[in-house]
Amino acid sequence: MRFDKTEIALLGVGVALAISGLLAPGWLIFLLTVALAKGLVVQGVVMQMRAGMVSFGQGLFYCVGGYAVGMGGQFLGVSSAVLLLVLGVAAAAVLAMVLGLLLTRYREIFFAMLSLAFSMILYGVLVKGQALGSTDGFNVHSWGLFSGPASNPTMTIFYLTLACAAVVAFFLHRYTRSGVGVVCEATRENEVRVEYLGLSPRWILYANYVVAAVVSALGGGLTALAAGHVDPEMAYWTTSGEFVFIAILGGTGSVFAPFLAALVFALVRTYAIELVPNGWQMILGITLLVIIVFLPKGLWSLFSRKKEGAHS
Amino acid sequence: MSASIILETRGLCKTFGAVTAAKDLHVTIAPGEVVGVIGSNGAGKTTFINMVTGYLEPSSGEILFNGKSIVGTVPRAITRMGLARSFQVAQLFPELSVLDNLIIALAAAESPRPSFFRPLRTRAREARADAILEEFRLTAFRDARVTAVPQGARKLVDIAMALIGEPKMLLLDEPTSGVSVDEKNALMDTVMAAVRHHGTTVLFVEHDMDVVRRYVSRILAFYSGEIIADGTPDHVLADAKVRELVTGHAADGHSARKGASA
Amino acid sequence: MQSLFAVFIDGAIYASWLFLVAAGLTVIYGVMRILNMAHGSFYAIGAYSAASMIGWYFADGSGNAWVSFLLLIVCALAAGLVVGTIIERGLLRYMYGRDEILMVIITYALLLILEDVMKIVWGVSPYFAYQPYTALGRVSMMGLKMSTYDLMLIGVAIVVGGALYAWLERTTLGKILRAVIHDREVASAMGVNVAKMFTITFLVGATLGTLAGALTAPAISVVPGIGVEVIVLAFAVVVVGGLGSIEGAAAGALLVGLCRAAAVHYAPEFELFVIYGVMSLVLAVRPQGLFGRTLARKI
Amino acid sequence: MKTVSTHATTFARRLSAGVAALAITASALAAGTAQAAENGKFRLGIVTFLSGPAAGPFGVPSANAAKVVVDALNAGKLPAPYNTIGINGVEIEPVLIDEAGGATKQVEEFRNLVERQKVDAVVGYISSGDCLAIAPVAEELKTLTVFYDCGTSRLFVDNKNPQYVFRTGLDAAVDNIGAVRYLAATHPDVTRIAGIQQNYAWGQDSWNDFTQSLKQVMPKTQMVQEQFPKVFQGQYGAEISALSVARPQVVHSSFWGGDMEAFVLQANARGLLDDAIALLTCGESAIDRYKDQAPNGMIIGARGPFGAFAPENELNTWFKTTYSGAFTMAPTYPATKMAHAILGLKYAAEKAGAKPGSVPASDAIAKAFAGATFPSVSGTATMARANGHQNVQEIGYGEYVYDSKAEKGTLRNVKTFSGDCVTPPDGTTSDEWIKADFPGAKCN
Repeated sequence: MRFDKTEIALLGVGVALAISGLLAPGWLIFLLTVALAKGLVVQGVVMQMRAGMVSFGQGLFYCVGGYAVGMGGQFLGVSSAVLLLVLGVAAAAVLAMVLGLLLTRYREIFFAMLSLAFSMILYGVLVKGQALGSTDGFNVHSWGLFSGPASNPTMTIFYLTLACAAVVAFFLHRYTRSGVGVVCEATRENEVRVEYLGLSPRWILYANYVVAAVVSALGGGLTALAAGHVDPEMAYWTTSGEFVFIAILGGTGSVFAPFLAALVFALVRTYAIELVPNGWQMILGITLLVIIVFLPKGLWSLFSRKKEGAHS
Repeated sequence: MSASIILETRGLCKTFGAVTAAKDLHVTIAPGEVVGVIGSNGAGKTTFINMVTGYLEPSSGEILFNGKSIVGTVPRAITRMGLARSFQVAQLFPELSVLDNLIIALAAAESPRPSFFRPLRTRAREARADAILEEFRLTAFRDARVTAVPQGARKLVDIAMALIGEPKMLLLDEPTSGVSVDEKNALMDTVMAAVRHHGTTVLFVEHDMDVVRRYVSRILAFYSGEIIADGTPDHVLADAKVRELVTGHAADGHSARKGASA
Repeated sequence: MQSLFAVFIDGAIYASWLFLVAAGLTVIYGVMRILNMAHGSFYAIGAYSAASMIGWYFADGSGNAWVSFLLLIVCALAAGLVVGTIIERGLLRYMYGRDEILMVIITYALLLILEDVMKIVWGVSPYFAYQPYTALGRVSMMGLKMSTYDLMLIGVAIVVGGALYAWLERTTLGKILRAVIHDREVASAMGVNVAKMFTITFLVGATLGTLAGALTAPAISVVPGIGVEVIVLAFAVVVVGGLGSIEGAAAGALLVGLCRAAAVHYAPEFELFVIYGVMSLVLAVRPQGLFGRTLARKI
Repeated sequence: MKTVSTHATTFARRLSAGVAALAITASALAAGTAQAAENGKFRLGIVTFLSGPAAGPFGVPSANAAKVVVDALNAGKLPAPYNTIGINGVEIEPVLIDEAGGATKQVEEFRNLVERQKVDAVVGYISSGDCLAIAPVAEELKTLTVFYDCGTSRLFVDNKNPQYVFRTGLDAAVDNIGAVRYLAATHPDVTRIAGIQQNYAWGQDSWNDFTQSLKQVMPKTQMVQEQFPKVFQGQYGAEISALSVARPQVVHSSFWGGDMEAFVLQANARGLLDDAIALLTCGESAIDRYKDQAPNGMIIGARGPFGAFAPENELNTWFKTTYSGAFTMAPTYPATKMAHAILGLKYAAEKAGAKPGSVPASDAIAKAFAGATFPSVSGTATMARANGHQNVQEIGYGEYVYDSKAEKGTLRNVKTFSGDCVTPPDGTTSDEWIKADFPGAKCN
């Protein structure tokens, strides 16, 4: 296997983060962990954006991943973080395979609204589920990497998340250049042409939907392990809205973008809450508008501007 | 079924509400033929192509390709059976480069299920794409985004993508529309050279009678959803009805319109 | 029997409210292709301004219910025109022509900003503007006591719906707008000032939003966050009815309203799912919504 | 890829620059926070809703109360025994955080409070979901954390052996056991009961506790209708019709905030409350706002001896006067609860045995807090459950009466039930205790 520049950079950033994990204060490590985990969920949103589909319901898979982790510990007594994550990913894959059959028939606003509706239905089910604590949710049982409990959960989950993020980023970087990845973009550009090349746009979108669901569920599972708590809010539409927000913030230009955007989002929000506890939503809104107006391709265009210029 | 028919339509009809776009069309085309389709705007030419390639379902009638009925078959399956088409307005991937457009077509021709991991752009595909670019004299636009490429080149890319799957039959929908007068022949020469190279059966819709006369062995004249003449170019173009309804007014009106837009 | 009657009357009242909330959303989408997330903020701004106005009018403890009702409407119009103008002229017009989904996100940013702006203007304490609601009293029907104000909402919804329909179908401006809805480019080529049409549409849509809020304010306690709660509801109604269609919004509101009332009376445990259930079912059968148009792509 | 060597060098340079930048940022962020912490003040994190629907009725009164109390403590102006400066002689520096945004975000913000803001203790949390999520993190970070309002019965079930987590508010089961006892004492003959709850954990749990207790205390009652509208729905037309059709004598509701006010307004306007008595477990929080829009005789509670139910004592008189002076309205129960929690923390910190003028260690405060009995704006509180981490106090209910001359809502027929009458003993969950018909309850 040969590695390109992005892949080498990926390794570099991963190592840098791993080292800074030894130096950084606890709050920053936690913030990084959650940002990376949420970045994974956002990767799922971005994958679909590349195919021209904007999901306002990616919280569905975020929530499924999280609840699988919570329920696996609660009801099945699983204490291995890895196994719990696998559980979440499998559950999301099965759900996406079913929902994808219907959802891939829709485009644009209709896809957005219908994905939102499904997420809200899960929210409703969980709110009804008193055995699962309804809106209060429940705490994730103590866990360890392969068996619990971990001696230092904060650091364990940080390195686990970092590893997952790096592996997924590597895969996604390849994926965007693979047959399915490029045809996704082609489908966004011109579905009729894809059909007349003898390919099925629906199959492509379906495959992409399922992969995106899996990636997002992994992010949800990692968030649940890190925060130690799951609740139905994970499936609420505003949570999905936040993921779309971060996706737009980063742009679709690189596998780094969603992670970077998730980190910037978390930092902006936490400092906004601290400095302007009554106006942090406004600060987020203005940030988003500024990005859309001045960096329509997201934060990532700050890094790739030179290359863009050379192209055109 | 005789082996000397590649495409046959029987009693093909299509109505859109009160409008009849195709009325009882009977067409048979033999392998290797180059057929021109003429007719004024709204005569039903594109509707005919759309039905044959599965984009529109006929209201009634039968379509046979290589003796097999293809009514109700989706476009991608028809493409895979070896019946490809180009479009009046080039259907490309505008934000991607010309090279990527071709590479996607090359990969699609290889397999209907692309890979999740292996890169789409391989050395082999790049080399083949470069050969195609050369064949169609598009090398200058290799890395340009489609949106930055002139109309004529876009039409060529569109046709090249249709040809990449090595179809048995190719339907060209106004290959020279939107192309300036002096480029038309060059474009058609390039296309026809490529087609002859593969021995492909061709049916093309064209407004310019000079272009039609130059390449085809047979003409179908459409008027108001019906075929009013079918035969050799000399025969059809001399037909009184065709002169009155198709070539007379339409040709004048058409060239006037082209002039304005060019 | 009584509960069946209750289902119909409750359903009709709720549907009227849903229609008022959704009408502005669908008008803006129909003409401008903007699914306006900030519509909920317009609703909340309408409610807050109306509540302030009613509070001021009744400050000395006396006042006429009908005058206050008129005040609500005047207040809604004023708030809608002011906020609509600021947002359309100040921001949105620079964004026209962008991707439909991006417009959703732009209006989402607006929603976040407006939430805090409202907090700065009105604070977080609840506003009560009950006078118009209670002063109109109640009527008894089949042993069920209904609020006159609620019943009046049905009338208001019919008037607003009728007026919108007549405006689009019967007036010259309406015809021009329908031309824009049908094909923006052609309309523009024919000399229609599309930008002006957009401004007019946005103001109408924003005013419908503030009107819905103002008319709701007397029956509720106006608190932060009420706008966020109605957006998804309005979206669901509009999507069920068919994006951009007034008749669709009416049909969607009626369908959702009746289903919800039936659930409350006969199966309260399913109330939470009614709206999304109806939406998923309708879209599964008719992907473009009840009155939506499908646009076949020309190739 | 053709000019690999030159590309690779610039690329390597950029990569190493990026890595360096990252490391610098991380250490700068770390350094910046260390500085904030070393100012010698008692840094107190205060977390409550500043945005969203819970801000108006709960969050802002709580934040206001925190401000009044902290300012007065720093000035040493509170009545005895709280008349010493700040906490243990150290000036208090409050850090206010918005509770909105969900449990994951709150865990993140809690860690920021502790590790970046270096707070010495945290007082806060209204949402039960937030409390459940925060409790294990507080234990992990060994940060003294006082939950002032959230009511979930699961708090100390999930977290069996609390060290640093305390709750000065009462368990939500207390609200509904108290409500049933009040009903049995004042309306022993009612049989037809209906309920309307917000469809989320709080509403579901409340209704569950209420109906279970009712079965024990008033076995003749039957539930004629139950409604679970979506939280923050605001309009209850259909629900009120459904309730009216069922002809209940009592309508129980755990609604709060705007939903509660809207429900009372609509139900009253439509005559439901002419025929049925409303019983609102959180009703006191809007006592100044109902005016004549709520019927006289409506039963309201304050989730403990807080707000209008707080007893007369020197501390409470001071609090009411100061709060009313600053915010032109009497403190409602969330405000009293916040003041109560801060006083509890001060009490424990000063019993921790640290040198006056120094910030006591969390362990010492926790040790002193466990099982403590402290005087408060709400009377006397005893940390008597969950190994001394859960407050036990009496709960009061009363009837709302509008005094039209003074244009003010007041209470009549107030009855209080002692803590031991309504609180399950350690070792039993509230659910088990209710089903076993309250073994060991000592009622006055």
